[in-house]
Amino acid sequence: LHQGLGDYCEWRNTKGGIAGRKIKYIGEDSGYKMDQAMSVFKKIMGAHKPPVFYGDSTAWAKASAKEVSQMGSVLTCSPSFSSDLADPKNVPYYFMAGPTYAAMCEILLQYIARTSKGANKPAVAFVYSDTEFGRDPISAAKATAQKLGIPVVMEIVTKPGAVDVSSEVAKLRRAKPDFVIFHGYVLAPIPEFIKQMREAGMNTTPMGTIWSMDKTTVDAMGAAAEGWMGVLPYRYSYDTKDAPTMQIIKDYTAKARPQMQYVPTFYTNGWLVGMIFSEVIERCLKANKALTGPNMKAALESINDWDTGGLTGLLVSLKGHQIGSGRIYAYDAKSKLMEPASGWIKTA
Amino acid sequence: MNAPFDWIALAEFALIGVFSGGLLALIALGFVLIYKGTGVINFAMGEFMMLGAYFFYTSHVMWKLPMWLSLALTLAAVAAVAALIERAILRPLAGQPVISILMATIGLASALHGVVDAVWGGNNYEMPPLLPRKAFTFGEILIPGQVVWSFILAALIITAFTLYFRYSRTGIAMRAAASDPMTAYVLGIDVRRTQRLTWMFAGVVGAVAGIVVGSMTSLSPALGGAALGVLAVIILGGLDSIAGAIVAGLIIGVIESLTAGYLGGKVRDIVPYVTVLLILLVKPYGLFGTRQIERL
Amino acid sequence: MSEARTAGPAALAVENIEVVYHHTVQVLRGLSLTVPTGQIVALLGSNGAGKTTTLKAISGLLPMEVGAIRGGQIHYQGERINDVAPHLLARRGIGHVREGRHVFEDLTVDENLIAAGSALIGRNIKPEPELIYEYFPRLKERRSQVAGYLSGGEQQMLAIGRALLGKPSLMLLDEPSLGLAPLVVEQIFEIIARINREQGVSMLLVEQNAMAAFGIAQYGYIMESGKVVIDGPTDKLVKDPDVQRFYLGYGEKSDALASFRDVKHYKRRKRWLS
Amino acid sequence: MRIRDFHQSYAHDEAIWQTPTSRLWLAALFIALLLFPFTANGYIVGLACVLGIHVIGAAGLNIMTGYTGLISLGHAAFMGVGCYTAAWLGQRGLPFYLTIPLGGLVAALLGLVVGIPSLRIKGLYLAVATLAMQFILVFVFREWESVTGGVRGVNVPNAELFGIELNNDFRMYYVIAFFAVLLLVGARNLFRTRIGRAFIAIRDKDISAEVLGINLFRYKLLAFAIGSFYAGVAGALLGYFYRAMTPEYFTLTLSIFYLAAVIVGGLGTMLGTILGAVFMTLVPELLRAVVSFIAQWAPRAVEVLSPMQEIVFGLLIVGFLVFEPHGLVEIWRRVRRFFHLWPFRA
Amino acid sequence: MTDILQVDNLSLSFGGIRALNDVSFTASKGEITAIIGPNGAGKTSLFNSISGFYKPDSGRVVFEGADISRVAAHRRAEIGLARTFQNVALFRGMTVLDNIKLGGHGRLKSNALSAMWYLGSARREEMQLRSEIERDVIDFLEIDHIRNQPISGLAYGLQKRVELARALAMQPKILMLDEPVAGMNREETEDMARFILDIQEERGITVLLIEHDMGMVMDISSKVVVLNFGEVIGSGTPHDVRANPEVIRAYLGGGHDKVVPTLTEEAAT
Ligand SMILES: Nc1ncnc2c1ncn2[C@@H]1O[C@H](COP(=O)(O)OP(=O)(O)OP(=O)(O)O)[C@@H](O)[C@H]1O
Ligand SMILES: Nc1ncnc2c1ncn2[C@@H]1O[C@H](COP(=O)(O)OP(=O)(O)OP(=O)(O)O)[C@@H](O)[C@H]1O
Ligand SMILES: [Mg+2]
Ligand SMILES: [Mg+2]
Repeated sequence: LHQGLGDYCEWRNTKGGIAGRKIKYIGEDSGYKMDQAMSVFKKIMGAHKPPVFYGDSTAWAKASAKEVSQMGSVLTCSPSFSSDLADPKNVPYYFMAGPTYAAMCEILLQYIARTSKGANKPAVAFVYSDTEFGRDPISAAKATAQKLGIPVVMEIVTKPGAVDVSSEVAKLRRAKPDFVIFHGYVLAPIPEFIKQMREAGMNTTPMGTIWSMDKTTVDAMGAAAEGWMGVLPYRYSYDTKDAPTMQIIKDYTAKARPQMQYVPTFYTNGWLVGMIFSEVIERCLKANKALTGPNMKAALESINDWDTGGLTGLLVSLKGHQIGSGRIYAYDAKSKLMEPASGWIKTA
Repeated sequence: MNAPFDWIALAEFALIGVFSGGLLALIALGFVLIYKGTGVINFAMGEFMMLGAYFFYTSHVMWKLPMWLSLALTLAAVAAVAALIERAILRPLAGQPVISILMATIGLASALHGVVDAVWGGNNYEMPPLLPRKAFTFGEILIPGQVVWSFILAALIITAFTLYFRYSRTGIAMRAAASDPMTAYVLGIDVRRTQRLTWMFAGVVGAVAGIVVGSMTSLSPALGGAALGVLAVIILGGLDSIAGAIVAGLIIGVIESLTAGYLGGKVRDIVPYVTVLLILLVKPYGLFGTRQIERL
Repeated sequence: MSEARTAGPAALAVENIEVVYHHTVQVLRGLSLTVPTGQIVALLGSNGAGKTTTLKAISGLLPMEVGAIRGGQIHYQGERINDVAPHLLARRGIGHVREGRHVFEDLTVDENLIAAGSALIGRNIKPEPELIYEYFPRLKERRSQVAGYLSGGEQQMLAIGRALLGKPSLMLLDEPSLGLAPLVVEQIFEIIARINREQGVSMLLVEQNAMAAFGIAQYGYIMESGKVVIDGPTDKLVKDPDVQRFYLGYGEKSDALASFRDVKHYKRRKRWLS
Repeated sequence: MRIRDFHQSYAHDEAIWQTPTSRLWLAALFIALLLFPFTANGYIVGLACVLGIHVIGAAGLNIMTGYTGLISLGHAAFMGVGCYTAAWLGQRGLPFYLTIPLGGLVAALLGLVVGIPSLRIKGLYLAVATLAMQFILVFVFREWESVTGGVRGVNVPNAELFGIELNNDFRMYYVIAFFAVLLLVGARNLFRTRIGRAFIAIRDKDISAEVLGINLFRYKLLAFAIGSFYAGVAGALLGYFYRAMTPEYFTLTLSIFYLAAVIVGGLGTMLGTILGAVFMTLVPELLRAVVSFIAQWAPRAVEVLSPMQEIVFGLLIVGFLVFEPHGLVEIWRRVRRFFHLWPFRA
Repeated sequence: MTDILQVDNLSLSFGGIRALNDVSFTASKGEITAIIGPNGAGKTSLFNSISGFYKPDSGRVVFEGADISRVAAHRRAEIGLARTFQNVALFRGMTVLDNIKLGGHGRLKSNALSAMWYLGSARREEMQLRSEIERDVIDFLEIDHIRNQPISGLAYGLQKRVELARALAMQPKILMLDEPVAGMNREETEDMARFILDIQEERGITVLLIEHDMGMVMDISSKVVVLNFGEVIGSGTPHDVRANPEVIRAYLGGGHDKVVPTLTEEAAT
């Protein structure tokens, strides 16, 4: 994660920094523990007073939100795409470099609605983990499904690392959905679900969201990857056509991290965050404004139809503190890669 | 789900529960062995499972050794690790209060978890299926193959251990050494050996359970968490009862499956604990736990 | 002491041992005693004199309680056994019946005996539970009962039976009469004497019940504060006025048992030495 | 070097701080506590705040587990109860000096309820029962959204005293230090009286304690209540300190952290509680400092920090138990003995 | 001579084992009553039932004229029933002094709040207890030198004495002693016997005594109750009991004292 952001900063510094100023990157590990994340945050804020901060998780982002708005001096971001956080009013100094989880589900549902022909819309089931991450988009997604006329036939909650999913599959088997949207997991138990659904003779397409879409994750699914599809707001690194930034990343990593064969989603996310941070700072500096929270917020919201160099498919607007677009990819058994299954879809 | 009550679904959930209870019982067996041997709950059980799964993955998938050889190597390796742990940690702690030993196993769990994380990384790996996956169907009822086979495997292992502890001299000596090591010593029992054996057995049981669980899900450092869920089983059955582990394993299996089926996954993990609390109120030593004789 | 020694190496010879617990507390201070082969030797002494410690030192249990032999020698059948592990000593024929019985409470009587069979490992002898049941018919009736529910006397029988199953040539008995009813004490002592007679087992018998111990032992030692203060053949010891007064409970005039009511306050707390 | 003390009265014999020297040290410590935030930077003060909270929490657990022998694996959940109570009351306008004790009180009440089975359930069975409680309470924290904010967490309003908003670590430090000192002194006193003795008796052998006139039911409940009260206060303070809380904070990991602190420090001693809490709080920080230091040359070091932390945490605990089973307090005593006798004996 | 304690038809069983079967006896105020019987006869169980640790299946325990069968164990301790235990049950985590102070628990009143601040009342009653114990117990039993020692490491005989001290600190009306001289030699037995006699004679405390040392039992008790298999098989003065053939058959055996008779005669000559 921090590789992408850190590398971006270094790269940017070799290119002269932001408006002539160098970026200082400070990384600390929090072990994904909330209290540690908070103490790292406090420590870094106290010691370095940076204008921008990239935290580690949803829990951190939420816990720190209040403090951040009180401080009014730092713009924050994290790998969380939690729907609550794309909220310029209540969480003014936070943005995300992608669509919210709800928006991702919306993209999936739009795709489903689009692909079906007849009057009977395909049935959908949601399987999500009992975490904040998992629960986040579900109610919004159900509303979207209703709007699009897609019946939601089953909703299954599991614990994140569920071992035994036989009973859940038995339930799914009875509900007979055409699509199952998995959210709130990285990998397990998705493959087991897929395998068991197949063994039970179900003809259902499994779908996932951003963190289950990385190539390494899909590779780890093994045989279960077949038929897997899902939404990703970025390009894969093997897709450098029309994506000059991806080329830059590849060139850079080829030099800096020779052992890295493939640029993971995390990395792309970090890089993109770095780009946005820099863009915001640059806009502030150009307008000769101090790097205060409100100024940075304004700069952030002024980003519109901005070109990410192809990391995202469409031009980007950060008005809503998120990037509301993404594309459906499906696993291709021949190339063993995720290949685009749709064009870029924008959320409503 | 608004249709008339689906009896077949009920039967299916119950059956799935019974069969997956076998695996719970197997993991519980690992706990019970250590409890009988050392009088403590081994919180590192999940890490034994993890080690088993990772060793097996390494030898079978990465080194491409044949299945049986990988299995043998894995069990030997985990047993060796367990023996080492017994020697380095448990033996020096003999005689310390239970809570200290308990804490030591927690510390051990943390360290092992860290080691696995450091050596294999936090990534997920896909394990090849170990048990036949072909589903069993009984009319409308469908039960995943590996669930049934894991049940059979667990039943075999548990039976073997039960017979061993009841009838073999070493087994009886192990029980004796557990209940009073000093006396066992003066009767010619090599207590250190029996304690080492206890840990090695628990390691082997854990490793088998870990491989099975790993082959059913993917392999990640989260795998060890499965063991924590089994605490409900061992308490329900009684910490020191192998029979209790089996019965409670099946009960909890069915409860979990039914709650997952009818109440949803949110409560699935809570219901066993609620059940256990309620049962403890009535039977403070679980269903089959030996009542500690309290005399003045 | 030499008068107790017979030909050949003694079953047990303890020479000048010093024992320390936790590296600090010295309990034995140069204790010596000898158990001639085939004889019963009694070891007496007040509470905390170190009798149990002596037995633990012999059977190798000290390290289990953070104790250590700091000086001196222990010879068993002529071989030095200071540092031999307890289970190996048991397999070489030292049977220790610990103070307080210590039966395996959750095991049945039979299983208790099976567990004790470990002492025969490497000796090519078959365990003979039937022999034990012959000495202790009461145990046979309860052979499939859990030992925790046996009466105190039965537990003591089981504890002795267990040690006997290992075909010991030397038995260490630690207060076999502790907490037992007079009738049972009598029975147990009879059996101990019989085992000694019939199996030729040498015995070191620690007892508080001096009368009973002297009744079956040939030689006796009395220890205080970690060393032997008096020793001699039992028939001589019972005539010693101090022994009579302090261990057998005779009155001032040494002619009959004194009444407790006559014990005066000033008589409290006095010892042989110091 | 100090020579043996003679006591003129039983009262003097029973005093905690018997010698003038020890009283002097106490005063010095007190002043140091007061002045400390002026000398340290923000990060250190923040750390001190967390430390104070951990000391309170650990003291509660030590009363329950170390002194009374009731092993609890659910301490964190009671902190959660205190935290959510304080947050809820705070949102309704109650001042912090009421919400914090009330948070403790509600936790104590719940502790009473949880304590009821402890009369029959013992040892490891009780440990697992408290573990079950831990899971169940966290479940409640996650699901009872109207009070706890569910998985999204809850905001805790700023503490305010005489119109001053205690909105930074510097100010919170004094609040936390106040409660920590108060509760530690309370705990220390408790064990000079019949109640403390009853607790220890219950730990050592509860059934004989009962026959000696100790109402087991009442005292086990009391131990649970006091322990949970401390946890509740610690949780409430934590809420005010972080100003926002999610259920993820109060998981088993934290319960284990406290258990580790209590054991590493020394079961059944208050000094051990402090030492243990300090140790367990500082070690991860230190480790992180070391790693970021190393990271200057080997940037990858940061990536292995997480597993390293786990390994070090685990090995520390195991090492302590193996090499110093009586905890830090024993080391402390040895050091003190050394200086008492010095220079006459090394 | 009034009966301070009366046990009526107590019965108690554990699973299949009948530990007590219709046991009745009385103890006179200020006297020493001994309870003897073979191992497993139910003596300790009888004590446990009197002190409230076991709940008998049927029967009554009457103390000073009041039926206390339904009174909780800790309350019985408070109203004057104190005891020692067959297997020393001292609290190893406390010093000797604290162990003894624990005996005074029931008489103190401080609650958790006053205790935590060690305020007036709590402090005063602690001090009072301390001086009481020093005067009435520690000096009397001659254990002042070990006052501040931890229990572990104390010689067994001293541990038994500390247990007695703790029971005395309860200021009991009845003192129940479960095998106070087991494992002691003659000399130590004499010391303990002297203490027991002093407690009875000088303080007028009623003593119930379980003991296998017939020499001591027959010598110091004024009444002996014999149990066998949970039933009373005889009771009366030591002299009567010693001659009771059933008692001889079930318990005493050939020798009337814990003496092997042949030796006694030989030694006396
Ligand atoms: N494990 C131990 N650690 C420390 N001290 C011990 C230990 N075991 C015994 N002691 C001490 O050693 C001394 C002798 O104890 P030992 O048990 O050998 O005496 P004994 O003669 O058998 O007495 P008794 O008649 O009570 O059985 C006692 O003062 C006792 O406190
Ligand atoms: N808690 C218990 N659970 C089961 N059985 C018990 C319990 N307590 C006592 N017993 C049984 O009740 C019977 C009487 O035991 P008790 O301890 O009262 O005997 P005792 O007369 O004190 O014997 P001793 O002289 O050996 O101390 C025994 O058979 C014993 O096994
Ligand atoms: Mg002894
Ligand atoms: Mg008894």
